[in-house]
Amino acid sequence: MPKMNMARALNLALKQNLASDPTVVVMGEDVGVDGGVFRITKGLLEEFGPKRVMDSPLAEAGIIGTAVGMAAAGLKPVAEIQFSGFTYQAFHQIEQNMARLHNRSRGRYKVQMVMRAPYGGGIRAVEHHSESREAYWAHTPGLKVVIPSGPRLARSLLHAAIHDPDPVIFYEPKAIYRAFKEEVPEEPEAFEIGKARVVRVGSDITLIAYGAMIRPTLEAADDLEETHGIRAEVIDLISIWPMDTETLAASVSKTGRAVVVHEGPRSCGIGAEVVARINESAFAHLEAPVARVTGYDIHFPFFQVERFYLPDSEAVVESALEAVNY
Amino acid sequence: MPKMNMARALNLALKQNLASDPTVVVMGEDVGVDGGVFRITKGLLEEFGPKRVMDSPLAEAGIIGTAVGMAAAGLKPVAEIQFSGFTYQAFHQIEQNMARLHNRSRGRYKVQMVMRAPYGGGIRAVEHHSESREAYWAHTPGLKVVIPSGPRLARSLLHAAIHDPDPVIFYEPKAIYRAFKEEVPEEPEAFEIGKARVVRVGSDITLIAYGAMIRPTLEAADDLEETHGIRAEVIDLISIWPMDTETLAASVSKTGRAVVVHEGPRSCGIGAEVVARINESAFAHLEAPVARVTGYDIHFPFFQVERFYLPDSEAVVESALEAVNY
Amino acid sequence: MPRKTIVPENTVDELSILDEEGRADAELDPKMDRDSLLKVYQAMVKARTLDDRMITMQRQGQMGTFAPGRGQEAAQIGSVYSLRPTDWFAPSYRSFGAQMWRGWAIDQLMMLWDGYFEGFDLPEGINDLPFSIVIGCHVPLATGVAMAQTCQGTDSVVLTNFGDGASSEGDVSESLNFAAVHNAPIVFICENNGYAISLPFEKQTKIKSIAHRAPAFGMPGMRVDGNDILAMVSATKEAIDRARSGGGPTLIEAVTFRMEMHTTADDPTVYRADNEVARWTARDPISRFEKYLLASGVLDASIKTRIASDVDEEIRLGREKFKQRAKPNAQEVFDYMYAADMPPELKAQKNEYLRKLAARLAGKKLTPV
Amino acid sequence: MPRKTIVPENTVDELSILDEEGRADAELDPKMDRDSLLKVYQAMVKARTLDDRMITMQRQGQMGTFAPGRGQEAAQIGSVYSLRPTDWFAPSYRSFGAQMWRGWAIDQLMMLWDGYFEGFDLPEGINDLPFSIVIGCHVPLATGVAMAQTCQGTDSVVLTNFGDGASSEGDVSESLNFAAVHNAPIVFICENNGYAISLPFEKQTKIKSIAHRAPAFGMPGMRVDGNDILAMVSATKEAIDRARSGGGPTLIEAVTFRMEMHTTADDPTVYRADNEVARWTARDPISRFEKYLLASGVLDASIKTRIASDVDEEIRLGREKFKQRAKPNAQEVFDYMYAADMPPELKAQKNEYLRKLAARLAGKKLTPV
Ligand SMILES: Cc1ncc(C[n+]2csc(CCOP(=O)(O)OP(=O)(O)O)c2C)c(N)n1
Ligand SMILES: Cc1ncc(C[n+]2csc(CCOP(=O)(O)OP(=O)(O)O)c2C)c(N)n1
Ligand SMILES: [Mg+2]
Ligand SMILES: [Mg+2]
Repeated sequence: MPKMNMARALNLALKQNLASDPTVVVMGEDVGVDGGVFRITKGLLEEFGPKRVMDSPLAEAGIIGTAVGMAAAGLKPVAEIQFSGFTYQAFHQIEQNMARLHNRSRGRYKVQMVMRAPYGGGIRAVEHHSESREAYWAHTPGLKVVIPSGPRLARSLLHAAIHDPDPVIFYEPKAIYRAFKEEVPEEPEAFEIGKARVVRVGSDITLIAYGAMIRPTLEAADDLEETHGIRAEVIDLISIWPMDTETLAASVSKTGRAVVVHEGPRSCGIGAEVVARINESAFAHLEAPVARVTGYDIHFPFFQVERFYLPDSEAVVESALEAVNY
Repeated sequence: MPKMNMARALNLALKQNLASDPTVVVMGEDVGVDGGVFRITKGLLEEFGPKRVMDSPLAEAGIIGTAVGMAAAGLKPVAEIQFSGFTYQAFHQIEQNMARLHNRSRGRYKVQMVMRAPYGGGIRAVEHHSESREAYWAHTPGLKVVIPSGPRLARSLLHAAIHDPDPVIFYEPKAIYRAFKEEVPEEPEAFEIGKARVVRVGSDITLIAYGAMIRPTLEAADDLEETHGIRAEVIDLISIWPMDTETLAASVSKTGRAVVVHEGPRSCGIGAEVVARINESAFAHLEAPVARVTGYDIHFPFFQVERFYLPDSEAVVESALEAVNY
Repeated sequence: MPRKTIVPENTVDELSILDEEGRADAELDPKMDRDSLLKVYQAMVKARTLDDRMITMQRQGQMGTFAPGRGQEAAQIGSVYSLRPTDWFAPSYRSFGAQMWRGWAIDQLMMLWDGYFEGFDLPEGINDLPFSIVIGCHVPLATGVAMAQTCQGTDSVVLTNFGDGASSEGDVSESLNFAAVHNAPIVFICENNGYAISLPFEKQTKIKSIAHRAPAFGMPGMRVDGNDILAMVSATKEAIDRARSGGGPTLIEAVTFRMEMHTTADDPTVYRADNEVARWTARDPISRFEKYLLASGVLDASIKTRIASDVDEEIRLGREKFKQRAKPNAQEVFDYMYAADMPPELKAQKNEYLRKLAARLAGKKLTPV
Repeated sequence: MPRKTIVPENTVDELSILDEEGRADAELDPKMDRDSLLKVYQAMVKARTLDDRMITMQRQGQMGTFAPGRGQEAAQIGSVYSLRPTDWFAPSYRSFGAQMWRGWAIDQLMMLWDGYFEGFDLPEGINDLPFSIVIGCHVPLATGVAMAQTCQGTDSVVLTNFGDGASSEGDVSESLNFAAVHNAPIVFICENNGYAISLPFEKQTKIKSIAHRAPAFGMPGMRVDGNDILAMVSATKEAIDRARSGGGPTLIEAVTFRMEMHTTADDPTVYRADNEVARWTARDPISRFEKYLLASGVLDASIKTRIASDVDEEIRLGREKFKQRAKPNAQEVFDYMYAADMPPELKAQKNEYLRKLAARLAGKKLTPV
């Protein structure tokens, strides 16, 4: 199996789907000649031509709105928004059309499309380029929201998203586009949207994360084990909505403790929803409050200080110890 | 004290602020000659003229964007979005300018403005006209979000929002614009944004709601007391962000049980945040999982069936009984 | 080098064929055949009659708030007249007349406006989008459908209509641009009915004609007398033909007037004068067309009476059917949320909802599970 | 009644004054005085030199990703030349030259682009908005500032610039419409530099000139040679004067070229040919202006050398200052969130953050509280 980084793995998923399904189209700002500002769509225009890979004018509402129209007409658009901070320009099209057209048309028109966007901090970017607001979409009925944490998963998850008959928000943790490589099989792998993964088995506490936060969370688990003898179970949420409550509940019922980790603002974030679901499904087993290690309710700071801002393994360890010693 | 409904009380707050502060301006679609589709701005154009009360072209991003600009230039705009379902058209202006300009300019430009919008179900309206998505704003750093539950509070809260030096999202529960009257004093009353109110004292369980949901919640409290001998404390959240965690914690520490009620979708809604905060601040006192009585993760149904959809006192009673018998 | 005035590549034409007395410009008259003329006339009468009927129903509490189209019958039916069933129509909410022409049943429209989700069961055999009440937001969608036709190599075209108010929404400008850049087979019809709720066109924008937006985004524009069915048919046909043959998009402004309230929840006397309405009554699209038909012998008093009673009967039947169908179906609010299987949490929510619903419908108290 | 072509009320003028050899049209030459000419020339040289310096710094890891303005010096400095300090300037992110003209210090700009929040400490005494990186989103804001001037009865005007790419965003169209309807005192400058990252103007829109948007929203438009400082000064002055005297908004397209990469993170060789860049090098705004100044005797070799070295020295000093200031200040990320007192939960979050920060800065492990 070839080793590749997440950027390449995503590119592979796009390429294979464009090749196997003539109704798949790719669109967005700079996705054509340029191959995308993160090079995720590199080479696609050359291989599939301008009717399949479309450079869009600079207008996000236009991109999402027209993508929904294409989906209604039977295409399967994969629309890129250059940074998740610009998805707000398309918010109304996402809420009013992408999330609703299938419903509004009582099933007549499927909206089989994917909105890809890089999200999250860690690449020393300017204002608006480091945000994590996946919670907006998890709060919006009609969508599915998924986030990969590494190359192999990214490929199978994007493949699944393109094959899903419903509109999928696909957020890509830009900090790890090129951070590490994994073996990715040539043949597409299946993935069931809606399923979380236990990526490390443990018995003392459950750590829940996704996207770029998986790495510090796994580091924290190592540290907890090595330094404190605490065996943490780590869950990669992957699917933000639907959320795999069952896997969360099973783990916390076993460990009795949990920490949820994400980059986005705390209030009404994914962490709040995780806490609420654990509260509802595993209350009797809880031995400590579920802790949130998250971004704060402030704007993402300018990049010179972002490393102080983002959740790190230390913060996860600290919260885990608090929970264990509660 | 004159008795008036919430629509009149809001109109009074606008009128008094326009009169007392020449920098206050009102803008939005149909707010002028028409007096607003809910008549909240009725008579203002006649009294204060077209430089203070501006009918805007049909473009929500334009309305919010220009309002932020006006605020930067020293005015205090009160911008109306005709229904909260159309605030998404302005989402980017809210997130990128309204919520950020004060921060981005390092305090040089204040964004002392209010975005008013009717929200919620219950008036037999068409698609997009019944939504409750206050959680979007609670998840957006830089804003304040408040919601009144009746005429007198509405007046003082809008007064406080206009006087607040920061951008305030002011959601008006349209179902109760004209549902009941209260005495509203002629003189403006102060209100501290960020404070919840205990609107009924109890000892057995805490019911938390806001906006139009306060009425069914109070009904539920009556029913719980009369039928089941359960004394429920009811908290009107009022300020959605900042959220008065202290008042929530104090109450739940006393009662050990809680139900949170809102109309919006469940996932990542205000309820999730309330659960998370109670979990963090009163875990040791909790004797049952905090229950959520909320809208579902679906589009608000067409109006013939909305009465079956909206949370009602029965649903609150049921969840409260479950919590008490946990 | 010096200063000089430059003009865009595309121009805007103004078109009107019928005058207020129903006399047609002989050269421009599209010379439709008798059957077509009568079919169009009947459709216009039906739209208006249904409007009136539904206003009455609304006043009697038998209908939800809705948006009447009185005065815009020519603009609407003229717009869709030349579409094929396999073409796409993406209507705005005030499009009764056009929707019926496309095959929407009367009972269906009544269901829709009376708050039944079943109202959006789309007619088979035509490619229509369900409208969204959100101003302008269907226009990018329509543009995307048109772009897809190019990708897929079909010869179908898309037609979408929207109001003068909608023209101010960023969505509409973005769509004009996308359509032009992609040379998409789409016809944009702005039904300028003079008002966006209370806002008169003069305050919506500073320009005299929305058609001037066309050359600013790179397509031909037309300003058409929207109360003149012959002009609407001609202009739209020209645009549809151009789109179908690879000539790209067109923006048509149909200049018309909203003769009724914005919706039945609105009171227009607050913001507009009666004499303005009266002025437009003289330009009524139906009576102008009637004069033309009478003069040319296509219509006479007896045909007119027959059409009126046919229309009445059709509406009566539609209303009957509506009454039979109009049963709130609270069971289905979770349906159609996803094309795939419902995710487990949503199934759980659905069960919760159905359990509560059953108790409510049975008039029983909920009991904790 | 028949079909005829109609034109909008406003027209679009094309303006160019200096030719590529630096010869000015005698009639149109704004005939600026010597001091002003040299001041403008120096500002253009400074902008370009700073650009070059910062690219080098970026390559050496001493500067964040930033957006060079090479080739757009005339468009930018010409735009703001006629503004008063009390006028408002709402820049896009690629506005170095204009910002320095307005009084932004070099160290400040370096702080900004190197990711220090302090970079947005706005200069005193002028009304400038901090730019947002979000394309087009500052344009409604600028329009609102202009509308406020009318409400408040000042005679200040607003000038905002944005790119050819930005012209596609709904925000820009909505703003043109608001400004025209409200007759707001604002000048919109679209710096059409041929590209939006990789997208050439021909794919951004189908029209030949963004200035054609002006009559479509109800204001005069101008298409100006943006590499011609005299034309930029003249056109903008005319628009500013009109706005100030109650004549409402203007849209100016400054036709120019982005001679460098989009940002230092971009590789333009992927999407554009060298000969296109070469073609524009011949139209370089600085060398054209230089020829004009040399021919008219305002500039000579020694003044040119002096200016170059003054500029070098200024930038050297700015860079020194930047280096001194460039200390990450992680303490302040909660500051400026609210103008009012920080709400309790945010105070609590701040304490949590500061506690963690202290441990991190001290290289210590966090210990549970
Ligand atoms: C995005 C959005 N903003 C506001 C509204 C509320 N609203 C409904 S109809 C209307 C006026 C529409 O005017 P126009 O586009 O001219 O269409 P008309 O009603 O005249 O047919 C408004 C403001 C809406 N439905 N959607
Ligand atoms: C709303 C939004 N979408 C996308 C981007 C990413 N982006 C940054 S610059 C740019 C191109 C801008 O082109 P143009 O407006 O012509 O300005 P220029 O860079 O040429 O000065 C894009 C797409 C952004 N910053 N904001
Ligand atoms: Mg209208
Ligand atoms: Mg550009």
